[in-house]
Amino acid sequence: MTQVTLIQAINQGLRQAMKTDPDVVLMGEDIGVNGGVFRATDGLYKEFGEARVIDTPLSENGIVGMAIGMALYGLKPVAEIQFMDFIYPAFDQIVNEAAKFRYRSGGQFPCHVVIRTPFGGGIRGGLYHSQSTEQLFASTPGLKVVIPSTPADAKGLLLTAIHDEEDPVIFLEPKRIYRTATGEVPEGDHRIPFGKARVVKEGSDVTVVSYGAMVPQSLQAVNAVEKMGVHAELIDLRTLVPLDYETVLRSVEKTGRAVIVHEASKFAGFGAELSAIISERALYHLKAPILRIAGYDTPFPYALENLYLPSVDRIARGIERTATAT
Amino acid sequence: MTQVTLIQAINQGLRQAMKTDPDVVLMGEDIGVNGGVFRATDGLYKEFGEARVIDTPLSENGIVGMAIGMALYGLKPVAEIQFMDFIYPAFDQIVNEAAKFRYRSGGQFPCHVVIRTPFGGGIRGGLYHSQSTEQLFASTPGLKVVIPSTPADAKGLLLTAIHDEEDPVIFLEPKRIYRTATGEVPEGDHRIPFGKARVVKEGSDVTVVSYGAMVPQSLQAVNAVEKMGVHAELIDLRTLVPLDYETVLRSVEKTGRAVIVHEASKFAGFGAELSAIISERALYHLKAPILRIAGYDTPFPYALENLYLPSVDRIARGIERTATAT
Amino acid sequence: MLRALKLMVTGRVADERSVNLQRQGRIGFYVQMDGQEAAQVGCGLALEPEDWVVPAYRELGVALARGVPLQTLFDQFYANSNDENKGRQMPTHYGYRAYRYVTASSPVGTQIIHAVGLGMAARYKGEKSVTVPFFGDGATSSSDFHAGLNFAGVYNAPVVFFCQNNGWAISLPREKQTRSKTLAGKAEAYGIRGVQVDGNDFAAVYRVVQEARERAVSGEGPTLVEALTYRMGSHSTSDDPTRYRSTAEVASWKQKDPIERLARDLIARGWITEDQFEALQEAARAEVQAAIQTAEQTPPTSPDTLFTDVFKSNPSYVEEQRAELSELVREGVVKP
Amino acid sequence: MLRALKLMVTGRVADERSVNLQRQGRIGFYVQMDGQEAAQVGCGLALEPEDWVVPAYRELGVALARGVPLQTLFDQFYANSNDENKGRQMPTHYGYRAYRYVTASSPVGTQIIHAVGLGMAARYKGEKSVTVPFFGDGATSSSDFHAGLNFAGVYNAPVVFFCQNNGWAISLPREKQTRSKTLAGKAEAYGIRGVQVDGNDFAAVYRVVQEARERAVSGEGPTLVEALTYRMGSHSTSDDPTRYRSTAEVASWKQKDPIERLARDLIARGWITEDQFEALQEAARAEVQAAIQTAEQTPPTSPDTLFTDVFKSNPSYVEEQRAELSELVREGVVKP
Ligand SMILES: Cc1ncc(C[n+]2csc(CCOP(=O)(O)OP(=O)(O)O)c2C)c(N)n1
Ligand SMILES: Cc1ncc(C[n+]2csc(CCOP(=O)(O)OP(=O)(O)O)c2C)c(N)n1
Ligand SMILES: [Mg+2]
Ligand SMILES: [Mg+2]
Repeated sequence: MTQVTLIQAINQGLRQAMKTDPDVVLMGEDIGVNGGVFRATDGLYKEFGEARVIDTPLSENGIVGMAIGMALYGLKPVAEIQFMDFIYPAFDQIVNEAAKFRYRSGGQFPCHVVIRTPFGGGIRGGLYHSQSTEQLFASTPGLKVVIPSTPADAKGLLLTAIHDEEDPVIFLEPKRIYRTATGEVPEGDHRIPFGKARVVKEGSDVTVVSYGAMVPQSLQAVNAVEKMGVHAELIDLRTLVPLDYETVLRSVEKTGRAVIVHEASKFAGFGAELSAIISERALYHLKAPILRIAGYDTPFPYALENLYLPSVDRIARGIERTATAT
Repeated sequence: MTQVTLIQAINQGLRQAMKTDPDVVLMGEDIGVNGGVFRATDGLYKEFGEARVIDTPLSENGIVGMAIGMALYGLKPVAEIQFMDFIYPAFDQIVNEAAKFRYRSGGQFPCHVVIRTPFGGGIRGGLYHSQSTEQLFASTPGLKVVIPSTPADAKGLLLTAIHDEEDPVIFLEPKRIYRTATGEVPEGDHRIPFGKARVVKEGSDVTVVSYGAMVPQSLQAVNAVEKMGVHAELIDLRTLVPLDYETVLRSVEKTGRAVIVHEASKFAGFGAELSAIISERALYHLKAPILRIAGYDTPFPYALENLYLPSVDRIARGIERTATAT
Repeated sequence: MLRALKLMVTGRVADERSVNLQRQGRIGFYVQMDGQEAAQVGCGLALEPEDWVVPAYRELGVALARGVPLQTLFDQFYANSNDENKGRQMPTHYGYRAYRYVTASSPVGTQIIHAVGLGMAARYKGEKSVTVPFFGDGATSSSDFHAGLNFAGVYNAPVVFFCQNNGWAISLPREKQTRSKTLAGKAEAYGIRGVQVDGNDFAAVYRVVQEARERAVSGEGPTLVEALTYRMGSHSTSDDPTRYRSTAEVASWKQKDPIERLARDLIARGWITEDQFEALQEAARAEVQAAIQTAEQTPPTSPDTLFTDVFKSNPSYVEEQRAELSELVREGVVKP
Repeated sequence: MLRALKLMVTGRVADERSVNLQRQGRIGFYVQMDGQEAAQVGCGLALEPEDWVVPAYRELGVALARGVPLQTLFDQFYANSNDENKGRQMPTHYGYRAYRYVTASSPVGTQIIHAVGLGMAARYKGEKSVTVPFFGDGATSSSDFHAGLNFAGVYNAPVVFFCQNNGWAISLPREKQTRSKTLAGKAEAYGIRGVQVDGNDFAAVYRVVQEARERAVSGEGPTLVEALTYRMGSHSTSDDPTRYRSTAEVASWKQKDPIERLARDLIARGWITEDQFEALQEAARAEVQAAIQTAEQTPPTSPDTLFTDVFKSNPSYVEEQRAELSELVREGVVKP
């Protein structure tokens, strides 16, 4: 095993899947000759050819709709949307078609498409290259939603999405840590099951629940408060759907306190579901109000993104206050 | 004042707005000669002509995009999407354009479009004529989201949306009660401010929060449990954004118990935000876990919609259990 | 030809009965093809079993031409426990994998781009087949029409786009849907072939589709077929067409009824007699009646199916809801 | 013509400097128009002050032709406190109501349909103006292109669709974007007029747009103009074009540089001298340098603007967040 970055892990995962199964095909804008604007598909066009690495016209509904058609046939298409901010022209195809095909056909037409897209801020991308709108997909029955935060998880979850799941998967890649998150990644056919959260660090005073680029950010905060004597347990959800709320509840039952961290806007964001499920199922364990640390309820800014995004210090302060609230 | 139905109240509201202000124009599929598939625009084409009541081609992104263009100029377009289930082709225009125009232009280009659409189940409409996906819009900063449950509110909120608000408004009409909700509606220019919930019925034992077609449903349930000695307070939110959480919190501080009722799917639905905000801000008042009564986490069914939708009995049972939980 | 006539007649009778069943509250919302039988059966019969059909909600004639049994269809209209689509959708929104007939949805146009993906997948797997999306004049304004034709052009996909221009998209006449001279002409914007055909002429439709199919299969590219026809009935059972179109217009198209036309033609050629045509109609009525009876006697969809097919397997919290509902049903709190 | 040359040169210089500023980390992501100056300035100058411009992200030449001051633009690139768009977007995503120049977004194509609504609104209010959406070859595949041209046809909207076909949509060449012979030809699918023009010929573009403008204003309908040009630089500062296109191709277009072409032409006609052309470039450099200096000396966007313009006025809970952030900034927990 060698140290690779998150984006390299994705690239390895795609290559691995294509080698294993000829039914895996890729499509998206600039993914062919150019290898993707983030290089997720680097080298694959050359290796697998244009029938399997399909450069598409500028049409996200076209990309996803074509992928759905291929999935109806029985292929395993993996579509790339260049930025999550540009996924909305395909929204109808995703929520009305992909999410509902298995259901509406009584199981006759499963719709196994994997839709990969880079998301999140922190790259000075402004309003349209920074969005985190995972709640739109997580709240739609019929879609699975995956968000890795390490290279190993990225590859493992991606291979599970492609090989084991037979349902539409929205695979969100935290682009801010594409190159900064590095780590060892198992060679070959490495898979991580959906619905199993990862306890990043154990602790007894307060539970911190997060995902994506906010996981390393939260870990820094957890390490910072440790110096102040606060022992926080950090959970990386890995998949929002299916949600491993058991791991979250087990932790909160132990700590009695919960902090939720995501960079998406707070109001009606995914943190709301986490907060609701915790209070509904562990009310009598709660020693303090649950705290949601999130992006503010504004569109994503450009000049001021550092204020908008939960910073390590903002998270640390929230953890510390929640841990000590009486 | 005469008794009118909810759909008639909408029609009156539109007529009133068009009479008051020549800048109000309507657009949508079948809204002209046909008067809308639910007759919301009945008679308006004849009265105001085709320059102001615009029948459009079958393109929701076209409808909303054209409305946005008119709003950028300074008109007050009111677009109809025939069913909420068909709003997604316009999703990009709504969340990336309408919601962000004021922000991205530093206030130079406000985007005052009103988008009306019938939503919700209970009409045997199946998967694609029944959806409630208000959380998609409520979770998008920059959009206001309105859901009336009575004819008077429908007209009053609509006129406020058109005349007073200068931001994009998603105006969701509970079609199940289009013709069954009747009531007196003030003549002329009747307005109801956004962000003021309505206490439908006062009570001291448990707070029930709802909106749209679930309000009359919940009221029946509240009346039913009253016979069992449970006094529930019923709140109709009227607008999800801006949310009048103060009224909700005040009630929960009094009752110590909360039940949230909506017909949208439960997981990451709008009820999650309500539950989160209540537990976060009134934790020490809570005598029992908050209960969310909602549609199940499946696509909307056809044959089994009566099982999917919260029934009066299901709501009553939930209220009663929450009121008596110890 | 005789087979075509039989299918068209069966479809007409099934439609008429279904509209009545809806009026009587025995089935839900219904969409009839009334007037479009030649276009649908003509296209359907020109296809091979290995071809894929990706329909909209009005394609009864295509389903019959593919061989889907009447009983199967009425089980769907009744959303009973034999419905292979498990009672999940309103009548006329069905699909059957065995017939390579994809389950339809209501959103207009979405299937057009699916067809391109399906066609490309079939080609990738070495199949010699075409994929045929069905859609109306209104659907040509949709985003997925634009993407579908554009992608098909770029990838030279083995697809025959079959547009039934029935003059109306609910209340919007074709001329107000788009200012293009013809719909077939839109093909050029995507560098593909476009053909207009009299959609009420069974044989003409059959020929045009067969030719387009051959071209597609042999790699000569996709075709957009515009079949000129007319929706003689209402848009759906929720629609009142007298609000937006003249009875004169309807009457003039009644003269061009595709079934009458084919029957007259066959009688003139001596392939069938007037009596045989009568008998054929009678047989269709009996067949439809039998299917209705069986469908009505079949038990309804089971409550538990609410939770199947959301995913291959459900997350734990969805299973909890399933258990909750079972309890509610058991205790009589909710009634199916 | 001289004015045109001056604008084109100023634009080129501003672009070159901005790309360097980005490389030095002094401004963010930048998109240059390099090579498209004649198309942009030609179209921009053919419009009247009462016309509306609805740009994409690459329209520096249009902004300059509309009269937007260089200083205003550099204030946006620096997202400083003088930026009228309040530092909300990356460089080149700007707009100025005073110039009837709508604030651009990144999503490709969305503005095309806005233009139709704007044009119809202006007509409804009795204005004699046109609205001009700007977009690239890639955008012709977008849903809003399809809706925009279709709606414009149906409503005969006073719009001139200005497509700069610069050969590439990031790494996808025009031939793989769509199989249609020309982009102008797509107009026919919507029953409107389409014209192709040499986009590197300032005068030709000017004439074609002026004519299209007149037709639109006088009710003769919309036009789709395809200006054939070339993106000589990278797609954006994040792009490396050597991965997907040949240096020979770029070199051949270098020969057709629109600024050189116009300058040579004016010199040949004796309207300016070689020295004057030099001086003009020198002046542009000085002007750009001054704008940069001022922009750099202007204070940054104030933290409090994070919360303005979400709505006309904020819900209480957003105001609470604003207060929270003020506190965090005051206490040094977060730094702008
Ligand atoms: C995306 C979408 N928008 C609106 C509707 C409502 N609707 C149902 S059918 C229809 C008209 C379709 O016309 P056309 O494509 O010509 O097909 P036809 O019904 O005539 O067969 C409309 C507007 C819908 N189903 N989907
Ligand atoms: C909806 C959408 N999809 C993808 C992108 C990413 N993207 C930005 S520019 C671009 C290519 C645009 O090409 P074209 O329309 O020809 O304009 P040009 O950049 O050549 O001026 C792409 C794919 C985007 N901005 N918006
Ligand atoms: Mg039609
Ligand atoms: Mg281009």
